[in-house]
Amino acid sequence: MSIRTRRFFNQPRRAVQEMLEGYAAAHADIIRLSGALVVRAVPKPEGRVGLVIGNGSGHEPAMIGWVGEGLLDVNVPGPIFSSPGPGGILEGIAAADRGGGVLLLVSSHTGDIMNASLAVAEAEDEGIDGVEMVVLYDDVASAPKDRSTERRGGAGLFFVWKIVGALAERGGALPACAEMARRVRDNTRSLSAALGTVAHPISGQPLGDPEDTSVSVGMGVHGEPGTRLGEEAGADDISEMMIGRLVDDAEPGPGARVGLLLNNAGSLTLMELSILYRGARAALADRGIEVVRSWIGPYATTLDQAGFAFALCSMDDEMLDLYDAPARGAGFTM
Amino acid sequence: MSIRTRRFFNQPRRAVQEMLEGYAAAHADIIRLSGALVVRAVPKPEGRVGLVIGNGSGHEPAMIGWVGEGLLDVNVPGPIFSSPGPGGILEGIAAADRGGGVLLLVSSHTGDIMNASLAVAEAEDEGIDGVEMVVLYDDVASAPKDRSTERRGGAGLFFVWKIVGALAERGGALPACAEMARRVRDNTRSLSAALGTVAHPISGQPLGDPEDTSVSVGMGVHGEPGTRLGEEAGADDISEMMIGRLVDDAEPGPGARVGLLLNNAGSLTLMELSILYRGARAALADRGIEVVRSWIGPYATTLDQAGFAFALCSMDDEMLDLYDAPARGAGFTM
Amino acid sequence: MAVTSMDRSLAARMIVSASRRVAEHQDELSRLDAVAGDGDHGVNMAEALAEAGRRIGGQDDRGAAGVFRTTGGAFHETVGGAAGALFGAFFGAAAGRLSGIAEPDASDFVAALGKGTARVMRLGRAEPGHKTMLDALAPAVEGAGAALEAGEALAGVMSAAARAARRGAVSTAGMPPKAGRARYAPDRSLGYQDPGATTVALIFEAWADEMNREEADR
Amino acid sequence: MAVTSMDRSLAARMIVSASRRVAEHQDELSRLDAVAGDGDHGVNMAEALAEAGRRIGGQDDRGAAGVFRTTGGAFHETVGGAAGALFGAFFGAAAGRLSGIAEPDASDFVAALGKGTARVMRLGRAEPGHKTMLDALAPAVEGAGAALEAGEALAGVMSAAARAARRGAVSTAGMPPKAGRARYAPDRSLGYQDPGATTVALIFEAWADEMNREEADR
Ligand SMILES: Nc1ncnc2c1ncn2[C@@H]1O[C@H](COP(=O)(O)OP(=O)(O)O)[C@@H](O)[C@H]1O
Ligand SMILES: Nc1ncnc2c1ncn2[C@@H]1O[C@H](COP(=O)(O)OP(=O)(O)O)[C@@H](O)[C@H]1O
Ligand SMILES: [Mg+2]
Ligand SMILES: [Mg+2]
Ligand SMILES: [Mg+2]
Ligand SMILES: [Mg+2]
Repeated sequence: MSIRTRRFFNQPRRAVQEMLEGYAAAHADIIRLSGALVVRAVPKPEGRVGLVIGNGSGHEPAMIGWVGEGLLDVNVPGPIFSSPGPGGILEGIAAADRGGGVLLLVSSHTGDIMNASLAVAEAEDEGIDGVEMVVLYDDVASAPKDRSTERRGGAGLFFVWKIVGALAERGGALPACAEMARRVRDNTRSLSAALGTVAHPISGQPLGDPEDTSVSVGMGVHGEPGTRLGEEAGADDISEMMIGRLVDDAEPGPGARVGLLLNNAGSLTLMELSILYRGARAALADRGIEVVRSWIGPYATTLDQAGFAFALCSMDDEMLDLYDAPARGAGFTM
Repeated sequence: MSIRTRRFFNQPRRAVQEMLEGYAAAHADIIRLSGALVVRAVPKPEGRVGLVIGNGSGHEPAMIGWVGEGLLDVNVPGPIFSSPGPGGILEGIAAADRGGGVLLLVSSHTGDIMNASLAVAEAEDEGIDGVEMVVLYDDVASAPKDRSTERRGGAGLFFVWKIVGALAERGGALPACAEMARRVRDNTRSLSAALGTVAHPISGQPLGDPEDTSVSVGMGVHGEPGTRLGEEAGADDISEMMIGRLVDDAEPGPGARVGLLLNNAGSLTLMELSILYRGARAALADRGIEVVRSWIGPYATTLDQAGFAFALCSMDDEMLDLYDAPARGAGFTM
Repeated sequence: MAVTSMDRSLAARMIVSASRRVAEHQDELSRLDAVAGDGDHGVNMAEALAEAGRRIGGQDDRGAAGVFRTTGGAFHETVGGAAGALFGAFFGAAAGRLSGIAEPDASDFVAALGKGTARVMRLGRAEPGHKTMLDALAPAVEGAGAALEAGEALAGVMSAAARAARRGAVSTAGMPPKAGRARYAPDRSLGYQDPGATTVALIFEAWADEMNREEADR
Repeated sequence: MAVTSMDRSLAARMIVSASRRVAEHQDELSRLDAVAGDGDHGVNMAEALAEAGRRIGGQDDRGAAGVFRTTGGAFHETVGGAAGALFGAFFGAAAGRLSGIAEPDASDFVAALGKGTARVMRLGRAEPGHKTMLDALAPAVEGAGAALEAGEALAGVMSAAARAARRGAVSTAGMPPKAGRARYAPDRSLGYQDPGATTVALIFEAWADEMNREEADR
C-alpha cells in the first residue's frame, strides 16, 4: 500500500556518498567528512573519551545527525542497512581517540557486532589502547526478557547516545562511560509498529508484502517483519497495547520517572505521532508512571517506512541531569 | 505509487483535535491549548506586537511547532487543509493582543485570505485596534513574476515567521513588523516538486493520480497538482532546474547572500533531501550566489507527500541578524 | 395551494433538505475538488450543513432570517476554507436582508439571494465566468428574478432558480478556472464541473423539491 | 589432464567466475533476503565480488593466498553487514592457511576451506543447522575432504564440495532460523532457502565449473 518505487537520487549506488556530502555541506559548523567518516567540526578536548558508532545508512538522522558536542565524536556510515566493515570502524576508532580511550557503541545486529569485534581485534593488533565496546539492545519484540542479551537495537538507543554523550563531554572516564552505557541500556525498552513496507533502494526488494494493510508490531529497524495486528485497531488501542508490553517488560518501580521517546520510522505524519503520543501518555498515567521527558520525531528511521517506535527509559537523577545537558548535532540540538 | 490508505488515527474527524492535545502535552514547556488555539506557555511581555497565523492542519510542524519565543504568539489551527473560519481567527487576534498591536500573517490562499479579512473586519467592529494583516506569497509556479501578488504561499514563508518573529520579540513596533514581513516576502521565492500524491484523510480523495510515477513540479501545499517532469530526471537535474527558476525569478544582485531552505513535504528521506541539497548548492555556486544559512527538514508538510520545496531568501545584514536570533518553538529551535 | 411566505419552520426544512442532498453527493463533490483542488469540498459542505441543522434544531424562533444567520455561522465556524467563508457570507448577507421580516415573501427571498450573491462577489473578488460557485449563484438569482416578475410564488421561483443553477454548474465544466485553488493548474479541471457551483445547484434543487412538496401538502 | 595445484591465475579465475555467477543470481539472493531480512544480500555479494575482481586484476603476484586475502579485504571494505564480515573472515582465514605455499594442492585447499569455515563459526557464533551460510559451507568442507581421501584432484574435490554445498543450501529451506536477522521473524523464512547458504552454493558451483573447464583445457 505504501511503497515508493522512485526516489530523488542520481544513482542508488552513489546515494550514501552524495548524502554525506550534502549533509556535511549543510552543517559545516557541526560536522565534516574525513574520508568515509563523519567527524565533529570541532574535536573534543584532549583526554576525553571518544564515542564512536558504526552503522548502516538509511536511518537518518541517525547517526549522521548525532555527531557533535555532547553527542558522538565519530560516525562510521556503512552502506544502506549494512554495518561498515572492520576497516572503516578501525579508522573511526583512530579518529575518535583523544587520549582518553574510545567507547564503541554497537547496536545489536549480527553484522554490526561481528564487524565491530573484528575492528576491536585489529585495534589491539595495531596497539591502540583503551578501546571498549558496548553492545546495545532494547527491542522487546526480538527476544523474551530472560534472553534480553539476544535482543536487537532499536530507537531506544537514543537515550544511551544522549546520556553517555553528555558524560563523555564532561570528562567521564572510559570505565564510567561504558558502565553508564550499560546502565541506560538496561533501563531502556522499545517496541515498533508499522504499516506497509519499504524497498531496499538498490536491490529494489520490498521487505514485506506491499499490499498488506495490517499494522505489524515488532518490526526491525531495517524493515524486518513483525507480527500482524487486527484491521480494526485504532491509534489508542495500539498505544495502549504497546506501552503495556513495554511496562510489563521493564517493570519500573512505583513512582518511576521515565523518558518517553516516540520515533518516527520515516513517513508518519506529526498528526499521527501526536495522536499516538496522546494515547501513550494516557496508558502510562493509567499505570501510575510519570513521564518526565518526551521526544517525538525521527530518531532512527527506516527510509520512509510508515511506522514508529515507543521507547521508555527509567531515569534516576544522575541520568536525568546528563539527559538535560546541552547537545549540538546536525540532527538533534538541546 | 505512494499513497497510504491507512493512518494511525482513532477517527479521522477527531484527528486534528487529538493531535493538538498530544502535541501540547508533549511540549507543555513551550505551548498550551487555549480552547481551539495554540498559544505560548509563557506569553510575550506586555506592549509587544502579537503575531498570529490561522492555517489549515496537515502541514505539521507548521504552524503548531512555530509558536514560541522568537516565533509566533498564536496559531489558529483549522481543519485539515482548510483555513479556520473568521470566528477562530478573531479569537486568535484577541489572544495575541499584548497591547502593542497584532500582526496577522496570512499565507496566500483564497480561503485563508477571505477568512482572515472577515476576522479583521470583525475585530474592527469589536473595537480591537491595531490589527494589521500581511498576505504572504512565494511560490513562483503559481503566477508569473509580473503578477507576483497572485502567487500562493509556500514553504518560503518560514523566513518571514523567523525574521519577523525575532523583530517582534525584540520590541519592533507594528508598522516595522508589517514592513519587515513584506520585505522578507519580497525577497523570498519557493518552488516545490513531488512524486505521487496524498489523499485527504477524511474524504479519502487522492489529489492526483496515485499511479503516476513522474515527478511533478510546482505542486501546492495542499497537494494541488503541478506540471510533470520527464521520467529520466535525476536529483541533480531537478535541483539545477528548480534553483535556476528561482534565481531567474528573484534576480539576486551580484554578491547576493541567500538563505536556502529545503522543505520536506512529508516523507522524503533525509538521504534524498541531502542529495537534493548538494545539487542545489552546486547550482547556486555556478551562479555565483553565496549560501549563508541552510535549513533542511520538514517545515510546512503536506501530510506524507513524497516531495520537497526549495526556498531562497536574499538577506541583508539586518535580516540575517534577526534570522540568527534565538527561537524556541516545539518544532523549531535555534 | 401556493406557498406565499417562508416561515421559520419552512426555512429550517430547507436547510435540512439541503443538508441531506449535499451529504448524498458528498463523495462526488470531494472528487471534483480533488481534480485540481484539495479534495475536501464535499466533506466541508456536508459538515457545515449538518452542523447548521443541529444548531437550528436547538434554536428558539427568530424566523427565516434567524435560520439563515445560524446557517452562515455554522459555515464560518465549522469548515473555514474558501467555501466556508463564501457560503457563510452568502447566508449571512441573505439573513441580513430578511431580518425583521416576520414572514418574507418571494420578492424578499429573491432580494436576499441577490444580497448573498453580491457579498460572495465582494469577498471572493471573483465574477461569473471564473469557474466558481458564482457561475451557479448568479444565474439562479437571475432565474428567480425572472420567475418573480412572471408572477410565480415561492415554489415557482425556486424551481426556476434550481434549473438556472444546474445549467450554470454544468456550464463550468467548459470553463478555465480563474479563481480558487483550481486556477494554479488551469488545464486539470477542464471538462470537470466546479465543486462549489455543483453544491449551489444541489442546494437549490433540494429547496425547489422542498417547496413543491410543501405546495402539494397544503 | 588433472589440475593438481592452484596457481595465482587459477585462483583469480575462480574469483572472477564466482563474481559472474553471483551477479547473475543477485536478484534472487536479494529476494531471499527480503523474506525475513533486509533484502540486500545479492547486492552485497555482487558488489564485494566485483570489487575483489577489480583488486585482483591490478595486483602483483602473491599466489593463490594473495588472491584470497585480497578477496577477503574486498568483502570487509565494500559491504560490511553480516555476510561481509563472515565472507571476509572466510577468505582471510583461507588465505592464512595457503600463505607461503607457492602452488597449493588439493589437500592445502581443503585445509584452507576448513580454516575459513572454522573462522566463520567463531566469528558468527552460529552452528550448522542454524540456517546460515554454514549449512552450505560445513557440508562443502566435508564433501571436499571425502573426495580428497578418495584420491580426487582439485576438480573432483571441488565438484564434491559444490554438490554438498547445494544440498546444504537446499536443506536450509526446511530449517527455522537461529542466527542472523531472520531469527526475529522465525516463521517467515520457512520454505525459503537461506540467502548466505545459497551464495556459498553458487560460489562452489562456479569454482567446480572453472576447475572442470581448466582440466578439459589442459
Ligand atoms: N474567490 C472565489 N470566489 C467564489 N468562489 C470561490 C472562490 N474561491 C473558491 N471558490 C469556490 O470554493 C470552492 C472550493 O471550496 P472548498 O474546497 O470547500 O474550499 P477550499 O478551496 O478552501 O478547500 C470552489 O469550487 C469554488 O466554487
Ligand atoms: N551469525 C551468523 N553466522 C553465520 N552466518 C550468518 C550469521 N548471520 C548471518 N549470516 C549469514 O548472512 C546472510 C545475510 O547476509 P547479508 O544480507 O548480506 O547481511 P545483513 O544481514 O547484514 O544484511 C544470512 O543469509 C546468513 O547466511
Ligand atoms: Mg544488510
Ligand atoms: Mg480545503
Ligand atoms: Mg477544497
Ligand atoms: Mg541482508
